[in-house]
Amino acid sequence: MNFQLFPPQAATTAQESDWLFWSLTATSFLICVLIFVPLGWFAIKYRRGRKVNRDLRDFPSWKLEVVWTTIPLILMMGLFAWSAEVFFRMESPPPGAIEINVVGKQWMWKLQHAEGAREINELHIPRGEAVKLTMTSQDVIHDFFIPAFRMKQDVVPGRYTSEWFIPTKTGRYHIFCAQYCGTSHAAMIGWVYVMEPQDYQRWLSQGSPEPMAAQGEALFHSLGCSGCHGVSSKIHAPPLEGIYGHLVPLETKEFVVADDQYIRDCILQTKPALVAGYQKLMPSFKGHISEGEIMELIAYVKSIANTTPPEGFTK
Amino acid sequence: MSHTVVSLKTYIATFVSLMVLLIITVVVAYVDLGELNLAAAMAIAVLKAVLIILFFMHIRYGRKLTWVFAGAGFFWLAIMLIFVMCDYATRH
Amino acid sequence: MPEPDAAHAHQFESFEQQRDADTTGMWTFLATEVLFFGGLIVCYTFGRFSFPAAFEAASHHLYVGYGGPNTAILLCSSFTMALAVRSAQLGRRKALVGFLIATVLFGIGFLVVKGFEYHTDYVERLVPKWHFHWDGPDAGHAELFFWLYFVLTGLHAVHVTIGVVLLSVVACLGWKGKITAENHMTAEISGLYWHFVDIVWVFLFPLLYLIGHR
Amino acid sequence: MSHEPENYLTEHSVRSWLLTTDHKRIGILYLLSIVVYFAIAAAAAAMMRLQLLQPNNDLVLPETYNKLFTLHGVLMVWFFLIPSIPAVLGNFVIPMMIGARDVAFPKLNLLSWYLFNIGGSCALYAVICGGVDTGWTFYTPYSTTYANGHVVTMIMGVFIAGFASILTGLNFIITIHKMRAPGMTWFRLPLFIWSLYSTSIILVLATPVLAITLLAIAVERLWGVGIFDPNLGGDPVLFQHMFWFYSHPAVYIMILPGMGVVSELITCFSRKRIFGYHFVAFSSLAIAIVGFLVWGHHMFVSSQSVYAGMVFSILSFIVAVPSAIKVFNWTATLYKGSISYDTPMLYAFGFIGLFTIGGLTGLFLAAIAVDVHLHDTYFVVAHFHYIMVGGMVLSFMGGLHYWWPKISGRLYPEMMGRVAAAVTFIGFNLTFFPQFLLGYLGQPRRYHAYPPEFQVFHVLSTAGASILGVGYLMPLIYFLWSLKWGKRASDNPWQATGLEWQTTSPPLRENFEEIPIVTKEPYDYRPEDDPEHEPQAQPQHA
Ligand code: HEA
Ligand code: HEA
Ligand code: HEC
Ligand code: CUA
Ligand SMILES: [Cu+2]
Repeated sequence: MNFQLFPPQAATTAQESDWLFWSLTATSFLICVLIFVPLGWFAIKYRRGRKVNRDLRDFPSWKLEVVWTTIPLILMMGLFAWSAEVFFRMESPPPGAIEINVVGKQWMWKLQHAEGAREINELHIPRGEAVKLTMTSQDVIHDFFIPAFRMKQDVVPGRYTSEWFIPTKTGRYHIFCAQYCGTSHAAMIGWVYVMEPQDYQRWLSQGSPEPMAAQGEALFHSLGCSGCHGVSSKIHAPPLEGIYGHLVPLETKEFVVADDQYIRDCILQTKPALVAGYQKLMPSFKGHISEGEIMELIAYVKSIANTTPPEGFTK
Repeated sequence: MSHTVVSLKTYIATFVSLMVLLIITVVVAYVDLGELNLAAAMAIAVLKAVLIILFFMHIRYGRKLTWVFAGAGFFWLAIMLIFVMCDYATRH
Repeated sequence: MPEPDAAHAHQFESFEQQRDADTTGMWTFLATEVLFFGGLIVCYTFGRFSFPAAFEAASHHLYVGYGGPNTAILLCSSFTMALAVRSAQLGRRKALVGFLIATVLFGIGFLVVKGFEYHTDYVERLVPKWHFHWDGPDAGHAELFFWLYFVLTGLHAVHVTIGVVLLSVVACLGWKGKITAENHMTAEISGLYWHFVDIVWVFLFPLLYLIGHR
Repeated sequence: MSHEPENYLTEHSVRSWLLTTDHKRIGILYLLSIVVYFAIAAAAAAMMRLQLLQPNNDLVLPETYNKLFTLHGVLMVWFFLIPSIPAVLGNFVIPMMIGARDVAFPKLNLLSWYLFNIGGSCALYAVICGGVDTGWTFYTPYSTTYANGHVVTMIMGVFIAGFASILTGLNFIITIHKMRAPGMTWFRLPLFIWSLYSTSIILVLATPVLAITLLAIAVERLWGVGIFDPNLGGDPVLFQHMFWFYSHPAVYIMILPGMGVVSELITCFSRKRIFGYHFVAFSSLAIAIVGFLVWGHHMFVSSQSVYAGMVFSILSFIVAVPSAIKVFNWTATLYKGSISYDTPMLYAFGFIGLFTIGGLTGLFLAAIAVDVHLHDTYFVVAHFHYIMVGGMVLSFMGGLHYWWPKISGRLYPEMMGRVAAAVTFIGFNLTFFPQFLLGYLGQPRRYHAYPPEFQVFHVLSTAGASILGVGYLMPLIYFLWSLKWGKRASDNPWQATGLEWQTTSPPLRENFEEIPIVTKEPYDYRPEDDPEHEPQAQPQHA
């Protein structure tokens, strides 16, 4: 039986989170002392039958009330500010992070690196580099939890959520599903392998997989997207070159940013309104396409974000 | 609770105002005011509700306590609406 | 132990106290009702905010020709209800019963109109899941609108039905002379309930029927 | 019992109990019901703890484990803890404390008990038919689309029990407003009344939202249309908002009454006026109101917006202030008191200690960045057991011991009481303290199996649970024993000031021969010359 008292600390977030955690512990300990010591002292000193001075006149009660209302309040605002600051950073991934897609389903994790490598219930990442996970679920809500990184985020169906971290120590760490998701919730676990960057590169190129965008491009043709969105198409459909990350005008005179969620909503036809100037021609691919394939298509659309539509397109 | 008997006139006035407001709200709905349509519709609905509560339900003649009780439900509903919608409005 | 006299229940000291307790109790109950419907209103607001186009388009399929007159009917019923309470306060037995019956009839009228409307909705294939067809974009969210429409109006109709039964009972009591100028709490309290049901509709009408016409 | 003066227990027929509208009898009926639900839920806890003895134990199937914690959570929350102090002790003592003959609506009170048990039967029926495995939180889309079992039946049970809660809350609010004896002004109310008044506000304003939310789930599950399922265009996070809009305030339903009891106990057993009466009274109201604004702290990692998360985080810190005020005032009350260590007081001490720890760990969870790590781990489990078991259950036990002489007319065996309190305290800490460490290590909740390195803490926890179980069983036995063999209680065995102690033990059918007239504030104890005290009221014709 091996025994651990504290979890390993293997990411920058873990350090920040722990600082806060232990400061909270210290504060709490102090508060406990401040309360329990007088409590115990009074309890003993003023126990019944003991002859002590019980005269209570001139007790500055309201001053005390003010003191023990404001001091905790100030203390708590401090703790809040600190934790909010840390949280804000936890929620803002740096640009240029390694992108990995995660699909949760009852009861396994399917992951795919932008470079194309796929894994199940395992995550290989390099030490010292920022990694960003884009996650969705195929069925119920799950939660991708890595205790060694002090990091978790719900994985919600119908939506992309993300988490990011910079691993600091090589090794093998737990992945848990931390949102109850049914019978084998406890079996929806896995391992993160933090590797030296060069080992990671070697690992990535094993079996030389195609990058996600390339796989997405293949899908773009095989699913028939190119039949409408391609240059030679006779159907009046918008070109997808250069839309990713830009504003798209809708028929409701509003604009939306073409992000992952938007493209997903287009493919499944759950988006709120048509693109301005186009008809409702695009079929819904709901049920004909998996979450992983949608992510590949998105990777493709993203990969052509900096290109312009070929000649012949009128937008 | 007071047992004030409210005069017929008050009741009739209230009723007539309610009917007029009903007509206004329908008419306004067919005029394009952009975002204001919703605001107008809700403002009129609130006005109607207030009239009913004040006169038909005798709050106007009741005690402060009854005011509080009548207001509490709506106040808490507002809390729920505002906080939930703040979440949706500030996503991304 | 003092024998409780007939006028007020044993736990109270006076009739005045009982009357106060009853009315305040009713108001408290109505506060719970506000939040009961309120939960659905939050769902509605979420939908309206997130999928405005679909909701407006869907709302367009409801007939103001049903909803408008029905609002008028309920407002009339509130008016007669208020007059019924007034008659009770003044001890006018016949007027009380008359106004109560009028209120009940308005209530039934509302339900009948609602019934026809539901039928129309069915014919036009607007019933989510069982009988639904949608041509415009975003059928899923339009279906959500109709889901909310049926749940909200359905719950409201249940409340109207309860009110109709309640007021019929009160009318009987009034007829038997159980409601007097001194003791008109039953009428007053059922009146509060009825007005509340009316208020709910006052909000439902614009939210459901009037958002898609511009 | 013919030689005894007639009291509320005199009549014996089953009919007289089942059709009673006497608030005291309804309190007892509630007591009997919740003991049954508690026993079932505790048995489920025992099974869970045994399963967790080993990392990959196969004592129960995974499905069964999931059904066990759902059963445990649902019964403990809605069928034990929420009605515990309010519906049992509150029903029993509120009218007496404020000098009334009964609650404002005795028939609704009885109806509430029936609804409660119909709801409970529904829930148990769902369990007998095969159980429900959603967890007490019923998260969508799992509960609406994927879960096995009789979710709708279970939901209906909770739905119906919700109406029982609403009726109780409504009754208390009106009773406290309208039924006070002459002279019983707001600031002469015992603090127990203030806390239950605040609790009732929550019961009345939050429960309807739970009801409608559950109804929406039922509709969605039965007919596959709804607003919470992303596949149907809805949003599961909306469900979480609506659920927690109820359920966070509901956790204050599960602590405010306990705080009220402790305020009574601390003053009585230190024979001192409460320190800072107004602060303690208003902090209850503050908790009830601000408590409505923090629900999103259960959703920090649910994908709600970052800004919403921050707002909910800061409000969660703020809501701790009124709790802090209470703890400090209780401590100050002891100063220069004349403290005795009867069983109720031991429980009150236990409450203060464990509630403080539970509350402070709540602040860890409210610190949004730390919650990212701790959310849905055993840290949360430990947090809420510290408050709910260490806080509320201990104060319920304290209150039950305190009022037992009044309720039954008998004294419980004092020595046994003290031993049981100590056993409970020790067992409790052994059960739940290791869970904080487990949670920090990363052990997620709702896991029937876990990595071997967590085992030590789980074994400690199970060992603690068996001690804790003994701590619960002892009072059960000696309370029953005392009904027949206990010493007869005098009218006021604790020399307390409250009005409930100025009638006979057990009380008369309508509580008082004559409605008392209240002449002073509560808690006029005299520590200098104990056990002197001034009762709160004079009889009318004294
Ligand atoms: C009776 C029940 C009860 C009570 C009273 C509380 C009280 C509090 N709770 Fe708790 N909580 C639960 C029951 C309760 N909770 C339950 C059941 C869950 C899990 C639900 C589930 O998912 O199944 C939960 C979960 C929960 C979470 C979500 C965790 C997660 O899932 O990620 C959070 C996060 O903020 C939280 C915070 C708090 C806070 C800040 C308080 C505060 O009110 C505490 C205030 C008290 C104190 C702070 C102590 C006394 C004060 C002092 C001694 C003064 C000195 C203090 C300072 C100077 C700071 N609770
Ligand atoms: C009022 C509230 C209340 C109370 C009193 C308790 C009491 C207890 N709870 Fe409960 N608990 C909850 C409310 C409560 N719980 C809630 C809301 C959840 C969340 C559910 C969810 O996730 O949906 C939860 C979840 C929960 C879990 C987490 C399950 C999981 O996530 O996998 C655990 C695990 O240890 C646990 C343990 C206990 C124990 C040991 C007790 C003890 O106090 C019980 C002690 C009693 C006995 C042990 C039985 C009698 C004793 C014997 C018969 C002697 C023999 C016993 C042994 C040999 C063990 N509870
Ligand atoms: C039958 C023709 C057709 C097919 C097949 C088709 N689309 Fe479309 N698509 C359209 C039309 C027409 C529009 C513009 C109207 C609208 O908004 O729906 C559109 C819009 C889009 C948009 C939004 C473009 C913008 O400018 O905002 C994206 C992204 C998109 N489609 C991606 C895809 C993908 C990926 C596939 C394949 C899986 C696909 N489409 C298949 C016709 C089609
Ligand atoms: Cu997936 Cu729990
Ligand atoms: Cu909470």
